[in-house]
Amino acid sequence: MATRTTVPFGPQHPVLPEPVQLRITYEDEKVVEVVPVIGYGQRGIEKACELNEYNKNIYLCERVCGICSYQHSESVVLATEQLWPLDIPPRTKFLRTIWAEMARTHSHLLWLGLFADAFGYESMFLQFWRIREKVLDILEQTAGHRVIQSVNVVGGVRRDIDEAQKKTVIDTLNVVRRESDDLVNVLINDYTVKSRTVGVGVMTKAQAMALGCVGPTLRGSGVSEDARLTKYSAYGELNYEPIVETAGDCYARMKVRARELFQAIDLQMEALSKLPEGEIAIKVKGGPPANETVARTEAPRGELYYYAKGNGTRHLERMKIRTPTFANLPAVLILLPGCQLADVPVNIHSLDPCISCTER
Amino acid sequence: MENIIQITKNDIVNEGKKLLDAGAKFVTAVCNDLDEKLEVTYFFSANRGVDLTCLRYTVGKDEEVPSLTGTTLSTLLIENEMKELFGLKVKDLAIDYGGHLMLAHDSPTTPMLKPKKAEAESKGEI
Amino acid sequence: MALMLPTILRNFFGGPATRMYPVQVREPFENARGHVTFNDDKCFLCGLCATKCPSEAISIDKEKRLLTFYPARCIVCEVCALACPGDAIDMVFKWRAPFYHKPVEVHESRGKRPRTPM
Amino acid sequence: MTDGMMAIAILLPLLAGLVIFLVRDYYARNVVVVVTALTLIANSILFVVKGPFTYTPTGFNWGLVIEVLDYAILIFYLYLGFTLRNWLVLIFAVTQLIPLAYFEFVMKAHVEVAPAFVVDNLAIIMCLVISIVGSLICIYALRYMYDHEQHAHVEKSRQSRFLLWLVLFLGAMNGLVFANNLVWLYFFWEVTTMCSFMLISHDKTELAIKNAARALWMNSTGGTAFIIAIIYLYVTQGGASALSMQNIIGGTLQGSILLLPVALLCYTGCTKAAQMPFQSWLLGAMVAPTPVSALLHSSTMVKAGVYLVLRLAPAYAGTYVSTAVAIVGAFTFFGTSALAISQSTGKRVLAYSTIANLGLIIACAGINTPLSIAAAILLIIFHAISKGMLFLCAGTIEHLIWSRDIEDMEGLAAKAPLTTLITALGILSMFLPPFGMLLGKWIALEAAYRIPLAAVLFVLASTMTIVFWTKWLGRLLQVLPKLGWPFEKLSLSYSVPLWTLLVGIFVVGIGVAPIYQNFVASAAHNVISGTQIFASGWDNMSLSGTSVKGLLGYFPVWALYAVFAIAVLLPLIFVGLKPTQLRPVYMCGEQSGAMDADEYMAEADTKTKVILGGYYFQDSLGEKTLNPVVNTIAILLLVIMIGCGVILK
Amino acid sequence: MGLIHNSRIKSPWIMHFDNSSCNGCDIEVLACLTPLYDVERFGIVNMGNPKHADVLLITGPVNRRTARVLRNLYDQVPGPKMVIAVGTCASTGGVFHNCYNVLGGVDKVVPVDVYIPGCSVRPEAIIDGVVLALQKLASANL
Amino acid sequence: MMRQLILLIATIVVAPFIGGLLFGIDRRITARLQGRFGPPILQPFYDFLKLIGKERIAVSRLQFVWIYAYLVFMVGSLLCLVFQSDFLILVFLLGFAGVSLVLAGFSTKSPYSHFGANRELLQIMAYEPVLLLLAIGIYAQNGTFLISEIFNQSRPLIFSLWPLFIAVLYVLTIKMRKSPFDIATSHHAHQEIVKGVITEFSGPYYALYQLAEWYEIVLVLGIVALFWTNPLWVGILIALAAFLLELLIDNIAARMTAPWMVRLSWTVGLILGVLNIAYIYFTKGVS
Ligand code: NFV
Ligand code: SF4
Ligand code: SF4
Ligand code: SF4
Repeated sequence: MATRTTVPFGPQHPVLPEPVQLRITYEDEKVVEVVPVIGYGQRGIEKACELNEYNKNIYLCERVCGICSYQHSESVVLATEQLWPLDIPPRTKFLRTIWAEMARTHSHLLWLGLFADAFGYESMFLQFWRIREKVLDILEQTAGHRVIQSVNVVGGVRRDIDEAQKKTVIDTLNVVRRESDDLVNVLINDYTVKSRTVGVGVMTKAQAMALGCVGPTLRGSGVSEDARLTKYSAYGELNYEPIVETAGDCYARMKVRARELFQAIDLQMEALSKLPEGEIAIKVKGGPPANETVARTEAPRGELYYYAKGNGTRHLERMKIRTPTFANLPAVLILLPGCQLADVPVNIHSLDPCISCTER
Repeated sequence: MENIIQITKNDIVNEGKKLLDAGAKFVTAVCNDLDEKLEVTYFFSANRGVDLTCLRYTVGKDEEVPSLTGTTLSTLLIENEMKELFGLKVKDLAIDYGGHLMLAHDSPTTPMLKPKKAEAESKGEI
Repeated sequence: MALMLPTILRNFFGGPATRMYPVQVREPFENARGHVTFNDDKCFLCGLCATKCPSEAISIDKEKRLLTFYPARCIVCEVCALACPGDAIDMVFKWRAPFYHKPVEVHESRGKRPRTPM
Repeated sequence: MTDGMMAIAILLPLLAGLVIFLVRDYYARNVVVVVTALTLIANSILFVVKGPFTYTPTGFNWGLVIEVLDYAILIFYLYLGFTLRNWLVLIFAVTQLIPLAYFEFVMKAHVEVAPAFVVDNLAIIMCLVISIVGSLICIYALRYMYDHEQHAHVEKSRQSRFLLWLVLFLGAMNGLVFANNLVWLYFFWEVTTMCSFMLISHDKTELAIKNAARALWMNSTGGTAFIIAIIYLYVTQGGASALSMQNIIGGTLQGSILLLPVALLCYTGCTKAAQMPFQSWLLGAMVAPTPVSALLHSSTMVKAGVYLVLRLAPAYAGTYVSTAVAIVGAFTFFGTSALAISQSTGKRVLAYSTIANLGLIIACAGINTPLSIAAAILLIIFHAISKGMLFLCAGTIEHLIWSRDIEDMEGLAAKAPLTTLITALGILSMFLPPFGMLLGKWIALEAAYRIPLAAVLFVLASTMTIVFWTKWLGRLLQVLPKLGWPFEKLSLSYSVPLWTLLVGIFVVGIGVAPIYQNFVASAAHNVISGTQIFASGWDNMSLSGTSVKGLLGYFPVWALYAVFAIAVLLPLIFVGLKPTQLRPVYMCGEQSGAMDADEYMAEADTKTKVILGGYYFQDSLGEKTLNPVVNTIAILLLVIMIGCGVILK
Repeated sequence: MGLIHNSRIKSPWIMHFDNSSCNGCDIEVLACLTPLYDVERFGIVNMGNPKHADVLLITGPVNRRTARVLRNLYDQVPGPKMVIAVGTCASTGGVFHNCYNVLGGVDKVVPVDVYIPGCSVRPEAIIDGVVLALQKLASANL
Repeated sequence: MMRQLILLIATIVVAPFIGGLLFGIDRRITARLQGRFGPPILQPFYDFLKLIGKERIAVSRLQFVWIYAYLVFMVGSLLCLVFQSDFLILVFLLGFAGVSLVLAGFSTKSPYSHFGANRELLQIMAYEPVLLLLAIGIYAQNGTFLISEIFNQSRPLIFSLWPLFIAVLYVLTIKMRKSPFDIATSHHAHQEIVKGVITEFSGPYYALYQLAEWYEIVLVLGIVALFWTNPLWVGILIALAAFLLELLIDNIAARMTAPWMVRLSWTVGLILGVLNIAYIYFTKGVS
């Protein structure tokens, strides 16, 4: 008796901005089985990293993903610098941190919008993206581009933030904070939003650990873990404590990201006020020595690992990118079964999946 | 990189399980092509993700290696990936994508292995 | 549900936030990476830009003294502009306009190698 | 002439049945069945032409025959109870046998009633339905049983035995609707029960026997109530005259003590009409070969139940029993409609919908206004035709794909376009404007306001009806984009009944106004006013409170048919798709292959078939969840109904 | 016919498909729908389904698996249809030119009407591109 | 007779213009509520004409039959209203229009139109009882289902049937496919089931669907207007106010799920309706 339905969800689907397929089996509208089918975003960047001269990797790895592009470029330069290791000027570290948090702000705003769209709250989606444009504007003013900043180079950064820009950034961030405060307040308290997210897609702490989840997905399940605790770049000099929610459902993950949004703004403010004077880049000669290292940064979606291995030439021996979504993706295997078709987009988006990151 | 523990391929399941039971979290695995052999490194993190531990073993290119998916599903994707990109012969995978997790039918097979470099270099078009 | 009401009413009575793009064009930000242009009088065909370009958008023919630029390949990374010893590449703040057919810009370089070593 | 007509209506089926049983040749048997069927049909038309009359058979002690046979049947039940080791069957056989014996031997009751048969308008309409729809089903059974046995590889053909019961059933039904003497009515009642047992258990599988036994004991509870009612009437109302239906409904009896036996008889009607909580016997009966289901659930058996309740309407008019009957019916309508949504077997859906419609009819009887009675009669007619045809369609489909599962009917439109078309029209006729069923519902709703609770239940139930029909229809018509389907060939024995019934649907649908005016109105009037109708025959009666115009004037039948024709037929003529205009369906960009492929590429680039299952809401509307609740409520309602008969005189 | 032709230009419904892009261009395509750019001014609606689309906005380089998907989607769009390659990747493969799983630009698989360069493209450039495509449609004799 | 013919033709011709215009206004106001500029008011007509001119492609033959039936039944239902015929018939026709749409969705083996069709069915299950209860309410009030009788009454229905009016408002939400009830398909937002039933309708067929929707909105707003028929312009104003209210609600609510919708309309809608009818029943008695 074929009372079950087996159909593809994706690769082209209006709620998925990216190509990924989930082969889902339903009973009525209840999901009973899900098989993720990936490979639509695979380009082969890791291999190309070995073929390229190491400086080009920055521009290539930035384009692993356009949303967390900044974190990728930061990680790739951190990894390369650690091969020597190089001594990076403090101002550079602060600048990198500021941009990283700015990128997080934009990514979280983007996510909050997409998440609202996942349960059909279109006006909310548009409002978040409207605010996000302001963040993109300051990114463009300071780093040179809205999406792909290309501001990191091995040994430093390309651009500086001067006093005038600093003021614009602070002003804009204040506006962003005020406006998102309104919206996040709606998102957290709205009855319709709550009824679509509370108790949906519950992942316990143990499950999250066993699946190796990272980032807000993990923190939404009550685990306080964050790569920023390793104090890379300037995080050692800033006040930072991870944000944790314990419920483990979509609502909790949403709350984590909403609160991180404000935390990111706070971090930027703090970093801007502590910004030390000095050089923004050092000169680098030759290729990285034969060595191996791991660079870990906290991307908007979680911990980003870059494993790099040099061999003394201008080409790297090996570059391995482990993106947060790659670690979070197995979570669909426990989030989806048992939920309703209507909750599939909500659950998927609650992980903040990024296929281009996952598949590289 | 600190904390590299050299093991043999048969110990990986036990050692990995030990670390996981002690509260560590699987991070990722990296495969390196050492021309003759493959070097596989599993990364685990502990202490709020701050400390890293690596388990590393080296195998010949046509040796079979065990899978950690029996212990934790978190290694599912990466082991499938190593299998198809490096030709690492991982056996007993929980879900085996048969070498087509990421690669399509007409993609190059085991593209990450060294000898394939030349092939990929010749590409490039307008 | 009523929580959202103030926001949308504000939107409604505050007028649209839309930038009426083709009619009103916003000035691009200073230092924005828009697209690159080549100054044939300054380029002396050192080839640095071509080797450093991550996406092979520039090719150099030293014999014919031609520099060929493929705008459809350029990822506007500014690497060439920063690397060029002759200051022959300019980053224009405005984005490049779309096209029906992929253009190929062929530049006849006429520049002289500057005295000062790079 | 009346002698002959009555004999043909009641005795010919018995005779023909015996002949069929003895004649072992397939073709000879077919001839006998066809001739009997045609005779019955012609005879029923003769009844219409002749109009109402009363009749008492003479020249033979029929009373004695019936008495003897009564005992024979009951003793047969006893035997069944023993051999099947089914205590319920045994108990309820005893509960009938003892009071009956007491009634006749101890009380030495006189049960002669004159007239023994009353052929009034309602009875004639029933006879028409039984004879026409029932006969067509018998014709259909000829080929069906042949295929059925072929498929099952039966060693020794048992077709003749099957046909015996089938044909006999028609006679019993005719007797039942004509009988005026309650004891005779009871006899025919028991014959139908017995026939149904024989037919349901025909396949002799364990399940079939179990379900047949269930049908038997459930109906026997009704029989018990019947007997008790007879005795009660006899005792309290003083003698045999109380056993005349005409007297019961004619108001000549003592009203206050009448109510309890009437309530009991309503209960009896409910058991036979498979009202909740007795729906399980009818569902169980679905294991039988499809002609059985068709016969039992469209024109006979269950219709006997609603007939009895409808017939008694004036006897309980204006009392709380009436309200209770309405609610019992409406609740069944509601409950079974909900249950039908969770069913994936075609025949079970049909079964639930049958019960639902019977509930509606009983509710109409309970509402007890001229309008609602008219609605009930219209519904009896429309339902018999549509449902009879749908069951036959289900049987045909079953023999095409050898499955009863709705999910397996996917794409049937491409395999068997003709059957699908007929089935689809049949389904549409159940709920679509302008077809008769909807008309009936419309009148029912119009009448239902007298009892708002019933009206609300109607509203909910009719909405759910739409849901399960649409689901099924959708499944039937779901096709891959292929062009050009050849029509399949159907055997004559299948196609004649199907086509006749299909034409019937349209004829009674389009001609509803004259039918109503000429037949239904007077039948309804006849029901309401009991005895005083005879002289007028088919006269154009105006029901109090409504006129034909008032009833049908605003149901724009013709206009609706025009809309229907425009909507469904016009595009069929004009749409001519070229193969180049066909595209594969949207599967997120991963559809594979040609336009009629139902596959997509899934993990590891393998082709995977799309499977589209229906929605069955097992969690909220499944039998497991719903049955305990609805059955409890239904039992309570029945208790209340009978209780009303006791307390509220 | 003139009326219909005019309406075509006033109501281009888009479908956005992401091949294997980096998302950079995709978020900019989405950004076009938001209040600040609001392409609904031009009647542009994001339909998310090839059967309703007139204009395909394709981002990212074609890889070996999405090539099939792209082809399938293109076939399902009823004519007249336009294809716009959004971004450097979609035009030529861009920075991914030497990745083993990348076939190159969108024009390797389906015919492209307009290329929008940039990495990532700005929303304004996307609007320019759509306008350019509509001009092409307007001048075509359909 | 002549007058009726003119009325008939006028309805068929004028209604879609009103409907299209309403949709245009809807899109403009929605855009403004979201801080956007929004499309031209005539945008629906551009869309419609464009769709007419598109290549005709289909996935099945039956598809066309049902979408056409959807249109015709919708028009039939509207005509019932305009000719002030029986309200119950109107509801039945409207219900069957919905069923046609469902069947259109079922008529192909397409996953998402299949989901959409099932959800559309759930929607019917949610709004049909409310409309039928409204019919009974009208009967309770006037003793007949005839719409013409409503026009004959001087006391507007809304005074006695205001609970049902509230219930009808969310029938309006469902019919306009607005949040929180845009579960089967919606005009803008991205849906988990793509476009639901109409996923497979493209070009001219989709245009037919839009046309039917234009009739539908006129019809549904017409039903709302029935609550105040003397004078009619008050009713029309009420309908327009309801229309605006829907736009607001659309923008301040997320999409809810199908079970939630059915549950809501079967509890709140039913309670409102039943109380309303019971009240009239006990105050007025059987008419
Ligand atoms: N996954 C991922 Fe990223 C992030 N955040 C990664 O490094 O988005 Ni595209
Ligand atoms: S001078 Fe500048 S533009 Fe000319 S080749 Fe050298 S780097 Fe390139
Ligand atoms: S901007 Fe970057 S991609 Fe473009 S030509 Fe220069 S180096 Fe190449
Ligand atoms: S063109 Fe650039 S921004 Fe756009 S998808 Fe390609 S890499 Fe990403």
